[in-house]
Amino acid sequence: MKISVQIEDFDLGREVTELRAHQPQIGAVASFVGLVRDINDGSTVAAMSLEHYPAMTEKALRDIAAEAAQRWQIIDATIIHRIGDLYPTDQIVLVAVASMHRHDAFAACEFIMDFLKTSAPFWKKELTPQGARWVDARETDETATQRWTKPSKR
Amino acid sequence: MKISVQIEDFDLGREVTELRAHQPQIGAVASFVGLVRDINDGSTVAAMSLEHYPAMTEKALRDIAAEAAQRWQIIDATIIHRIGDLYPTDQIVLVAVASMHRHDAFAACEFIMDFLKTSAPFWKKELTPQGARWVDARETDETATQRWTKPSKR
Amino acid sequence: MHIKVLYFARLREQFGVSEEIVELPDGAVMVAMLLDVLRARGGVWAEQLAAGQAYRVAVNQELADQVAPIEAGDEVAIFPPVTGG
Amino acid sequence: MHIKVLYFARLREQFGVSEEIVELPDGAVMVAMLLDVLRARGGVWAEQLAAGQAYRVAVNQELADQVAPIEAGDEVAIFPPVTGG
Repeated sequence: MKISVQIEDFDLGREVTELRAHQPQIGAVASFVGLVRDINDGSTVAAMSLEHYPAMTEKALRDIAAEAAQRWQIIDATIIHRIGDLYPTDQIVLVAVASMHRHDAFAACEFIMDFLKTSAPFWKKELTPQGARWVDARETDETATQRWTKPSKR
Repeated sequence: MKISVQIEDFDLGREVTELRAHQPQIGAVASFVGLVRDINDGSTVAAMSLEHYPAMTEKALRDIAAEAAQRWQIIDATIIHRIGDLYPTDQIVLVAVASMHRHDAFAACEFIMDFLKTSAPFWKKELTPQGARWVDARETDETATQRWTKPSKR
Repeated sequence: MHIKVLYFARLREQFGVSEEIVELPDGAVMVAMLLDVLRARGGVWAEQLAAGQAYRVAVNQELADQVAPIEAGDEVAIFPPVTGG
Repeated sequence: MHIKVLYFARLREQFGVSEEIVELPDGAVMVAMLLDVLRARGGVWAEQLAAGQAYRVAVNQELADQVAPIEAGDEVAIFPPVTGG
């Protein structure tokens, strides 16, 4: 399990290659990349600053990944979240999950993203023409998390 | 929309970079890579051969992608499926979907994979110590497709 | 009328043919009638295309059911359930 | 007893402090009691930590609710709902 909170950018292709290395039982890799959009809530975004709670962040991500590993058959996972100053089209977050079969990889990847959005201590501040503003949490993110409280069934 | 049926391998990182190019409104890219496993249904797999129905394949993939674009807000998508001889750890299929928000990207990506599994004309033949065998369709793939017949709701 | 019929994967191997031209009566014809003609050959044809066997039919590269119409010049493909991805 | 309290993001800016040591009565203490002490400062503290305001509390780097126990040496963090990803 690779968990990293970093200022530097990441390379999706290289991360997935490393996740898969020497694991010929892997049949499926689902991955997600979150990006800085140039427009959010109707305003042009010139830049974004990501603050976090250093002592808690990695632990929170590790707990989310461990919970996903309890719920689905996963072989390995990678979570990378960037901090610091980011600009439109920059990569913010990567979640990649390897498993034998695709349903586990998809479900675990989406689960990790949903919980990261509501329980990993990151905060975004956007620079817009109207000034700097802290991004508000979205209610849809809470809703997305809550749908996982029931066991996932096909 | 990039649809490709090819013998050659593909590069996940490069494909996602091309999918994202010049689209600063993209906030989310979900992707899936399917791989040849060294063991399937209890037998060691030494090699796999992928046959398809050339006149139909690309059209079937395009129809699936178009259906996904009807159901979710997606900005662009890439589907690549390989044919010919493949070996354990080789990449078989790539589906990548770009959208503004993550739920659309995840749902469309999984939808495309589920329908590809039941309606794109590819057939796998495996070489095992017991000889060559055509892979049987899995009932779980039919079930996975059927769950999309109801409109997707959060 | 003449219909071009294609077979793929396991069925192609079992029938020992990948493509043929099948002669059908002119006029309104359904997929089911083509299947009857093929089954009437007996042997592996009757067996593999029997009711209850899992196979799929495409007419002009689109998945079709037994009552789908076919006409002169159409391309019909018969194949096992797909297993790509 | 002394509790280390951290603030993040919007709350850090509004309180004008990122970290402080808060003095609480010894013994069994809950998160709610720390919040009462902070609200008693009035002004932006009373306002931002009022019932109905959206904020989260972590005790020793784990999300916690109002009845979670805290003891000497614990690290408590107070922050807005998270917005990463």
